[in-house]
Amino acid sequence: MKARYAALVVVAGLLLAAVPWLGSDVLTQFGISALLLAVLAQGWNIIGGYTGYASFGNSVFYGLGSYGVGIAMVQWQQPFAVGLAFGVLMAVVFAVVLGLPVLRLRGHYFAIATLALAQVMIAIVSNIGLAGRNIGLVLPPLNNDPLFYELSLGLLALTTLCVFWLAHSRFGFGLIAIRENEEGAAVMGVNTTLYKVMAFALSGVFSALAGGIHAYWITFLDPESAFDISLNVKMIIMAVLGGSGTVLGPIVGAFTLSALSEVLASEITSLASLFFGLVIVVAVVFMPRGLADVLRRSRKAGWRYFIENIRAHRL
Amino acid sequence: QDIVLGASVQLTGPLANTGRYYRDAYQITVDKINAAGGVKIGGQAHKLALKLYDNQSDVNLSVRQYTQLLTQDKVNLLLGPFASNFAIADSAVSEKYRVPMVQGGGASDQIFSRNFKYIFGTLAPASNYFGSTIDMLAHLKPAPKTAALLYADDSFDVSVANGTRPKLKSAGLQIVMDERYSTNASDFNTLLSQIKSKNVDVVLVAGHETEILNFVRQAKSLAVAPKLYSFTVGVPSEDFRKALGKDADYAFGMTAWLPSADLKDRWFGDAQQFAQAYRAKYGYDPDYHAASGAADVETLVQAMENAGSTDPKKVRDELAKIKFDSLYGPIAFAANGQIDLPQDVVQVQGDKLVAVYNGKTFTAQAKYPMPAWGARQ
Amino acid sequence: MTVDHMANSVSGSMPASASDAQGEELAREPSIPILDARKVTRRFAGLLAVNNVSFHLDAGEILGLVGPNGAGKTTLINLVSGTLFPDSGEIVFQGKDITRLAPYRRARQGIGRTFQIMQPFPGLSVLDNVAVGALFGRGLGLPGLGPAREQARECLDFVGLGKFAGQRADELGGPSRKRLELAKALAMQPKVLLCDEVMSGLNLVEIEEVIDVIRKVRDQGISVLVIEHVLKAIKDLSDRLIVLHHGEKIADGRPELVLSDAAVVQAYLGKRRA
Amino acid sequence: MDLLIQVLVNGILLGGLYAVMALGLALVWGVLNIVNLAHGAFIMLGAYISWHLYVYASIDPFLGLPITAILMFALGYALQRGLLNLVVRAPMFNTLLLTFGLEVVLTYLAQLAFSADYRTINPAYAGNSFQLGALTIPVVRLAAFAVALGLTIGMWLFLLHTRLGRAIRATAQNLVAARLYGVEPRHLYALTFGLGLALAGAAGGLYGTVSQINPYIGASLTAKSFAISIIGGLDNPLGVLVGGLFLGIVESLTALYIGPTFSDVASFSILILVLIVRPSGLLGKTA
Amino acid sequence: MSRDTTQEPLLLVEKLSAGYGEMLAITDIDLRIYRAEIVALIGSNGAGKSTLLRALSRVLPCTGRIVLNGRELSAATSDQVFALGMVQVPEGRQLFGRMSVHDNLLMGAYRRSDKSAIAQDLERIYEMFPRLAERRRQMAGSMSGGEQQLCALARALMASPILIMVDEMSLGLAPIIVEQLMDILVGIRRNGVTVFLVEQDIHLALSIADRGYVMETGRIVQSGPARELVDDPKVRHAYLGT
Ligand SMILES: Nc1ncnc2c1ncn2[C@@H]1O[C@H](COP(=O)(O)OP(=O)(O)OP(=O)(O)O)[C@@H](O)[C@H]1O
Ligand SMILES: Nc1ncnc2c1ncn2[C@@H]1O[C@H](COP(=O)(O)OP(=O)(O)OP(=O)(O)O)[C@@H](O)[C@H]1O
Ligand SMILES: [Mg+2]
Ligand SMILES: [Mg+2]
Repeated sequence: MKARYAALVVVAGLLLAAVPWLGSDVLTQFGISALLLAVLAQGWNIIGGYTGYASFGNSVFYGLGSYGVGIAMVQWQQPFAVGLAFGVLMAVVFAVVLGLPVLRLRGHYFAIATLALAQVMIAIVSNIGLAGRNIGLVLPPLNNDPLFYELSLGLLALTTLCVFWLAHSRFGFGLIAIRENEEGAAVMGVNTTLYKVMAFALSGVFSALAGGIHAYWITFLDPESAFDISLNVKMIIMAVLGGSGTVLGPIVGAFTLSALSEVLASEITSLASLFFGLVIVVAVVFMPRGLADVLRRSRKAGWRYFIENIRAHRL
Repeated sequence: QDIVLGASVQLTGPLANTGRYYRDAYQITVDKINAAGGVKIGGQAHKLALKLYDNQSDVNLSVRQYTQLLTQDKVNLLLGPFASNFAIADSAVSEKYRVPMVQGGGASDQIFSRNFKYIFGTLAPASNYFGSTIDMLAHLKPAPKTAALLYADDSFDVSVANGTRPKLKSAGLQIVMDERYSTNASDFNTLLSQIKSKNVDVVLVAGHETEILNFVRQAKSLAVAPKLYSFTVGVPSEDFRKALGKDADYAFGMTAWLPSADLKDRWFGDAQQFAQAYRAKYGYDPDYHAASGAADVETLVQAMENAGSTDPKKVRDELAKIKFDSLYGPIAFAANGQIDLPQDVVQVQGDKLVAVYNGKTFTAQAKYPMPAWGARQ
Repeated sequence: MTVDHMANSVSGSMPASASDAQGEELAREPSIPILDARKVTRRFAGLLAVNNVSFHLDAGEILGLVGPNGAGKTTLINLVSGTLFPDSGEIVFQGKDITRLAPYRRARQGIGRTFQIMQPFPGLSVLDNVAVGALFGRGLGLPGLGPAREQARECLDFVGLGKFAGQRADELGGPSRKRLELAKALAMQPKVLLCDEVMSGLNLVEIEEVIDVIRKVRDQGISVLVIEHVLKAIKDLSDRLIVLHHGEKIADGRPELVLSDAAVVQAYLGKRRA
Repeated sequence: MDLLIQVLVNGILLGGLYAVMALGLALVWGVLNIVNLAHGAFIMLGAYISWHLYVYASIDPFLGLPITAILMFALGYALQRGLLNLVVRAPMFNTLLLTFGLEVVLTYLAQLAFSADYRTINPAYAGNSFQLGALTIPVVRLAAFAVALGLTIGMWLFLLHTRLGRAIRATAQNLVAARLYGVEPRHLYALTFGLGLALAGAAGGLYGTVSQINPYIGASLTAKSFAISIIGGLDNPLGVLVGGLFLGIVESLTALYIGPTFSDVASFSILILVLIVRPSGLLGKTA
Repeated sequence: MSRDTTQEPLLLVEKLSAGYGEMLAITDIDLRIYRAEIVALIGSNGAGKSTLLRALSRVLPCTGRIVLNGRELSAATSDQVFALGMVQVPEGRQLFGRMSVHDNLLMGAYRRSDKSAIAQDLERIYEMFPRLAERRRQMAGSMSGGEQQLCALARALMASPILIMVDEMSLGLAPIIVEQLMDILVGIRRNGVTVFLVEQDIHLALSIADRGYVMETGRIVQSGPARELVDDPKVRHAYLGT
């Protein structure tokens, strides 16, 4: 069973890797953005799903990663890799310096504080000359979508491996304990502050890498799009819809939603957002525990699974 | 076989309000050209078709949609989206696939400073938006002495401000306020109070329509009435007058386009007829966005006919040296791909939009200075 | 030294018999206490929840802590385990001052506790609840999940929760949760175990079982502080008993003596029970 | 000096409006523990209702407020009863997502129904002002401020000192206990959400009299409302008033002394500071 | 106190079953409680006592028949049951943690409308529980465990119940307080209130109860007058450890 599962994952990975050579340009492009979103969802999963801290600040990491690449490549004429490293460095510094105070907040308060951080970042970066102020930076274009695709896929694999390790390690167990009961975890020896900051930084690193790749790919960034809060909402939705706190859930969620919104956007073009909204509403009502849970449990219960869900969660 | 023009515009999302001008202008122009027999290439007439996506005001989505237009839908040529940041991002796609894009939605300098070969713009350069307005100031009595320059902190408006500043100085006006504000700001009370307390004569605002509506309403409620205020956007549109009602009176603005019968055109006859046809079809008046969008379609068609081919490269070369009269004005692109058009100064007078100054002379009496709010009839 | 503490901590109106109870103290063999709280005080918005209390816990001792409701017992445990910090006074563990140490570091040094208002990890299985203790407990805990779960299972069997190992913690009934608290703390392999009312809600038979468990714990060399309102348990279990009242320590000594003290009877036991 | 005072007054009047905007959000959040991401969209809806009442039925926007509020109450009641109640016991994120979905749907429908045109509620007196020495006081803002004050205090009295208000708070804190003590939670949740939307509706009506409206104003209003609720604290409607005033003043002063682009930096930095120093807000009770 | 079996029972329960998810925690419970009785329910950890009380209060779905004071309750909702005067002090206290003690007590009177009577009752309760009077402004959730238990009991009394069901009354209370509470229960019974008491301290429970039921793994296995139960060897063995 375990072996079959692993084999399945490997085959899926290989198939994914072959997309730029088998599929069309559009599919590759769609793939890049879906993969990067999956990285974001998976990164969010670390702090949100495993640690239970609903971060709205992951788009800040994403933005820092983008600007790392943007500033390094445009202002300093450095190669892409240096930009990525710079972005990651900024993300880690940010996670530690701001994570320390902000991670003392719980629940919605943490969510709002990180939301505010994202707002502040937009405002601050809009006033920094090096970052091109509000006007943004225009990067040199590199027309190599397959490269971007494979980079994104590699990053997703790396992120997922990290989450897989979390799910089976002492560190991850500590995070889960924090999620379930922070005070209880602290008196049982979990260094909650350190663990939370590490989780925050880890999720920040992946988000920053995603941001860096995206910036180079899209060749243009400005504060509004780099620190876009709706992107953060999107990653949460994807993680939760797929099943947060599970290894594959966020990926499933990201792919499903990306595909859905892509199909909607090209098929019923101007009704797309309406349907997107409706799908979210319906999904939340019928599968509040995410797609991963549906896959796991609906096989036995069939359609009654959905009814049971409503019964269990309604007032 | 049909010739397909592709575009991704904002039909939903925060930019939908302006995005629709492009959708409607593209459509009406395509229809008109088809009614007139289509595009004539090599003696053969081809029908024109439009493939349009809604980018939901999302830049990333628009990039993907342009890619899809080129790689899957295999459209022949591209029309642009609205707004400078979209044009910046999307121009990379047209450049990559070497298919020309003619766009009338972005005027920021950044779009044209990348040495791209396949992007052409029909909006007048941002830096010159206030040019004719400042020209006009010299001819007003009593002559204004001080000016306030307010601008939103986005690419386009910063370009406007950078172009306006030296012009104000050389016109001998003292700039007593030079303030950048956040895009989508809704509260202008502090700025207005400063304007009042410094008793500024001329207020020039480069921003977005939502901000300008709020600006005018709050100016009234704080009883702030400089001798003149002028706005980069909004004033020419019917929407603006509708939203503000009487309070729109006296507002100055500018437009690179007016629906005048003087702008002759091969398909619509002239700009006035275009405006009438547009209004009849969509129920609202076109403004320069719409005219610019219509001109984009005409420009592509003209270039194809000149090239005698739909081959993107050939069309591109024709675009670079094109010269013809459209309903929007004479079309010709500078080396960087951007058009240069003079701006007419317009003013809301009563419930009408009046063109008052065309860059050289007054075409109508300017209502100046603006009376105090309490003293209006 | 101990006597000095006493004299300081007790207000002038200290009943005579309570002093007798302390006299008992003197007879004890002097040894370095594993845990020593010195003149700790904690306020909540004007309310003195713990007022200048000193007490110590010797290695291998079972110390009972009783007092009326709201006397400050739980607060005292919170101060020792680090979930609250004292306003003044100090807490010394194994000769080291831990007054300002973060809770997790105290846990690693060997202080384990249970919560009166239970604090399980609700979404985890009963087994994993306990495994957290094994993973992160004294020292640095166990390195791997496997061994930790093994140890957790032992602890569950020890407290009699073995059959619930796979169940979610929030599906346990009240008394089982108390045992879970105990198992979680034990899995940390603490040197000092602080038990806050682990027997309330159990019937006499079950209380016997838990008393047994705690005795066995002590036999492993762990010192235990027991807060309990179940008198039988306190009497049977504690080597020594201290009584808090209005945040102050009013008695400290052998259980029989303390429980017959007039002040204790009046404040805590009531006439019928005395 | 005159300028400073004028700017301060502007800030205070703005703050009143901010307070009403946030009131409904804070109520629904603090009491039902539902973070309503669609709050701004509901304000937008309220604004449109007021606009329609004004344009098509010539009902003065201030007189129209109760009508708007009642309609929004009904909508809120139905939404909670029919939809949100289905998920309130699911993990916290679900309500967040659900309301996000609602926001998307509402915004879209609003664009469909009302078009993306900018609207203003512009009665004859809308721009009027009066002089108080060197101060200019805009009439509508003053009125909006007064309504805000009234609503906030009314809300405060209701929640803290009435039987129903107490039951609403109780239900939020302990559902099981509330049911054991005679509360019908489905009804009460719906009532509370209805109240939240009624407040949002009223806020929308007021907003429309001082600002332009379009289908997309929602998101930024939600963000503002968040900040205000937190700065003031969720425990107490008076806190929301304080939060609103505070934010209004800070934004105005920042615009004056540092620059208009910095008012967001200032307000959100303050939000973060408040959160870190006093997580339960300026007036909130510290646990 | 002898009971009159010809009298109509205040609470009649027949074939009551309830559970969580798939699993039934109580099955086919039958019981009768008469006016102004004190009835004790005893049973070991996990026997289903709390489940029974939850089912009676209708916060847990169940099957079977419940009749209170002649009213069929099988289709009633929890708020209706409460309004009819059947009130419980739930396991785990379930206070409104972030509300003041005072507000908690007022919530007890949620279904009562006579303001002056409520005020009078409040006075009485504060006299009965001086600690609560002293702490009336404190957040209920920040009180000590025992104080919370008092508050929970006081809240139930504020409802002026006809039948009060107390789950684990003595839990976490100092002996002196337990003593007072027993007096209070006996006192309210004297005023005609019926008491259904779940209690682990069996000596205590049976010392004030008229009758008792014994539960084991979801079923009633024994019932009878309290004195007989105390002396019953099986009960003694299972619960008293003798
Ligand atoms: N966070 C707090 N805020 C305010 N008062 C508090 C807080 N925590 C405890 N108290 C008060 O401090 C006093 C001591 O509480 P503590 O919980 O230590 O009592 P206890 O001795 O454990 O009582 P019990 O036997 O009832 O558990 C109580 O009166 C309680 O109300
Ligand atoms: N919320 C719940 N979800 C699932 N199972 C539960 C839940 N609450 C109780 N149970 C199970 O139902 C059975 C009866 O529990 P109940 O709490 O009614 O027992 P009790 O007699 O009150 O025991 P205690 O002395 O532990 O309070 C137990 O096996 C328990 O594990
Ligand atoms: Mg206690
Ligand atoms: Mg129970």
